[in-house]
Amino acid sequence: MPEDGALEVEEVKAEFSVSERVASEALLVDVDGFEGPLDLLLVLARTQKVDLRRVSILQLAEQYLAFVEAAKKLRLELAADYLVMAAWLAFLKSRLLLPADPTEEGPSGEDLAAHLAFQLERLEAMREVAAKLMARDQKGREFFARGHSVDVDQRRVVEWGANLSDLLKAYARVKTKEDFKPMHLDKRDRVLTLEQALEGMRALIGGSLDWASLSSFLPEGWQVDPKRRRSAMASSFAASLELAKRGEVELKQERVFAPVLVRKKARAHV
Amino acid sequence: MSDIANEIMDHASAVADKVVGDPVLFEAPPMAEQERMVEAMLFASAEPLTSEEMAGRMPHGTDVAEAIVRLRKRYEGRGVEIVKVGHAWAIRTAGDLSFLMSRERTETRKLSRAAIETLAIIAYHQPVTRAEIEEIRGVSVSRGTVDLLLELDWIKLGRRRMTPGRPVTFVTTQEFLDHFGLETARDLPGLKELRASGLLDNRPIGGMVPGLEPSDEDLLDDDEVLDEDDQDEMFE
Amino acid sequence: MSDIANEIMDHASAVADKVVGDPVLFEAPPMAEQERMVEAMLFASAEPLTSEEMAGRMPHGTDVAEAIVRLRKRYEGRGVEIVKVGHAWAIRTAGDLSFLMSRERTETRKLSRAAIETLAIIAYHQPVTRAEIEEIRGVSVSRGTVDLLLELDWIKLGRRRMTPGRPVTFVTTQEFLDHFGLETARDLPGLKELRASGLLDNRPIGGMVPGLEPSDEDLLDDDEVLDEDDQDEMFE
Repeated sequence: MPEDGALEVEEVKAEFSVSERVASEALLVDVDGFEGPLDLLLVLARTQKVDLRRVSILQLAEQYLAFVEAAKKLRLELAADYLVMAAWLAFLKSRLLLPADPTEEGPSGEDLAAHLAFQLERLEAMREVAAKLMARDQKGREFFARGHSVDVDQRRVVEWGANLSDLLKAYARVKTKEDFKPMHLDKRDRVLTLEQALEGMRALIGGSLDWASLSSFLPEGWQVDPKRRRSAMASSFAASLELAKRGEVELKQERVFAPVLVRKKARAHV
Repeated sequence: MSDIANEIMDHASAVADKVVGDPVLFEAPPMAEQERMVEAMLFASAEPLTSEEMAGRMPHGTDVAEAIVRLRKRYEGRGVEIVKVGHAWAIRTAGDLSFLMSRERTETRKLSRAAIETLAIIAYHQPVTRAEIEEIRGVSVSRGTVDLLLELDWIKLGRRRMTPGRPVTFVTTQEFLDHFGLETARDLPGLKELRASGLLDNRPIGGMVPGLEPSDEDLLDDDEVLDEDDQDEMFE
Repeated sequence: MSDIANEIMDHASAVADKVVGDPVLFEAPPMAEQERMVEAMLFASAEPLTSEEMAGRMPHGTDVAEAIVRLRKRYEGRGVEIVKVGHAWAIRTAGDLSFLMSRERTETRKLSRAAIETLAIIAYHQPVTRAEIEEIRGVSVSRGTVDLLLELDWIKLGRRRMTPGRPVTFVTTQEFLDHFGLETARDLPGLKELRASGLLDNRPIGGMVPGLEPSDEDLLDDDEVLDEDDQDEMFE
């Protein structure tokens, strides 16, 4: 193994192609010309003139270390990651050269070397496909989009959604609300009081024992106007309940929503 | 590092220069090819192109005028046309398809509660005055609500009511029947059916005051009844 | 009691079905006409259009897919072509006519080697995290490189990786496909060979080879992006 790093660099460089030599000289002046230590390793690996899969990682490690040595001699500032890589490669080199220590944990030197080879191969593969990609026909270069594109103007159309179900429910809601709207007591003439209803019903129920609809007990003048009718109906219903409680009348309803029927209660039951 | 992409670009433009520049090596391409060229140029250009401009970019010996004539014929009746703009040529959308160039974004919005309730009342009670609607809903009906329903063509003005003030009435339209899939407004179910069908909220109160339940028939013609009530509440 | 309300409801939905499905009410235009429409829309747009976008602007009942198939055939070998770009369609000039387009050619910014390689790594490894890109290239990815690719609209943020730290990933865009004339990312040159060789496999090294220190100018603040990403999970 050559001791003199500079000499090794010379040897390495001798194997470079002209363009690679130009590139590596550029490195010595400006290490940033390389895209990181892996890129440098790839360039060095190519100098071995073998398929990347068969590249000697040990030799590569030595090439790299010699390169770094040479750079140091030229007092070039190397970026930290180049030095980190150098340290790691020195470690790898010792792993590869020394017999495996069974007490040592972690991957073997061969594993590490294999992974580095994989990384180099992968980087090279990505470079190749990148070149293929860039070599494709490109928009604005080989093929073109419409030059006179027409802007599509956006017209906003609001569609008011309502279906029959919404309509029916709305009506039912209105009617239900209407049925149970609190009585407005502001217009006294529109409200039949409970007293008035009781009085009227007592008078009408008289002697008849036949069932009669509650609505037939509404006083005169309270049957047409819906508001008056509503009020009279409510009061009469309340009055009939009151009378039923007192045992004076009986109430029945054939079924839900059917008219409420009222009749005078037979005395025998009292 | 050599940049393969750039190399290729350089190469490509070198070839291109040659193609454009060398009249000897390259015979005029066949007419079909010239048509393709005109087609591509007209497509890619932001501005209309004159025959001269196109000829200047095409290989020597091409007959742009003829290529345009053929291309124009080829596009006859298609979705786009070759049109003359001043002394230049352009590809433009066929006039009858201009409607495709505007995108209608349809937003479906729920009709407001006030609007749907007002509509429902009009549907069930038509012809109905505004005051009557207000009486039934228990709140005033905003002008916007009525306007929206008119605009949707779901309601229209009916006859004036022959009562003092001669208030206008509202009725539903054919469009309303179409939208809601009804044959006639009489098809609208009564409250009883609504309740029975479960469409109504399950409120227990429904049957508590049975006498107040309007019958089906009531729904459509209680406007008479309302008349007496509304003499002082005129529309507007 | 017969349930009128339900009957009416059934009727209403039957009518609705009819409106959508009835060929008498809304007859789809003939295929030749549909072809014209698609043609007009594709010609008018510089950007690729999806079938859905086109269908949304066309009359009901049209078969955009079929219209495209026919149109594509019609334009085979012409000066412009119908090309597929991801899930969308576009018209582009034929590649062999690029020499005519000197006027339209836009001077594309010369991409750095880092940008080209980063783009390729994203394209072939997508979705890929920044750390993975750095591992492949062996250098840190500068913010400028990613910014440039984002600005060109060639890459975008993908879903977060479900690994500790939930790193963001990068994927290529429709514009990327359009720019490089690719139907899908599966058509990337050499992709099959790369896959077969195992070079696209993710082989975690766990610090075997000197890794990169997390860069100072950390590209994306994770928390920042989290918000963006959570709002917008449809990145694909």
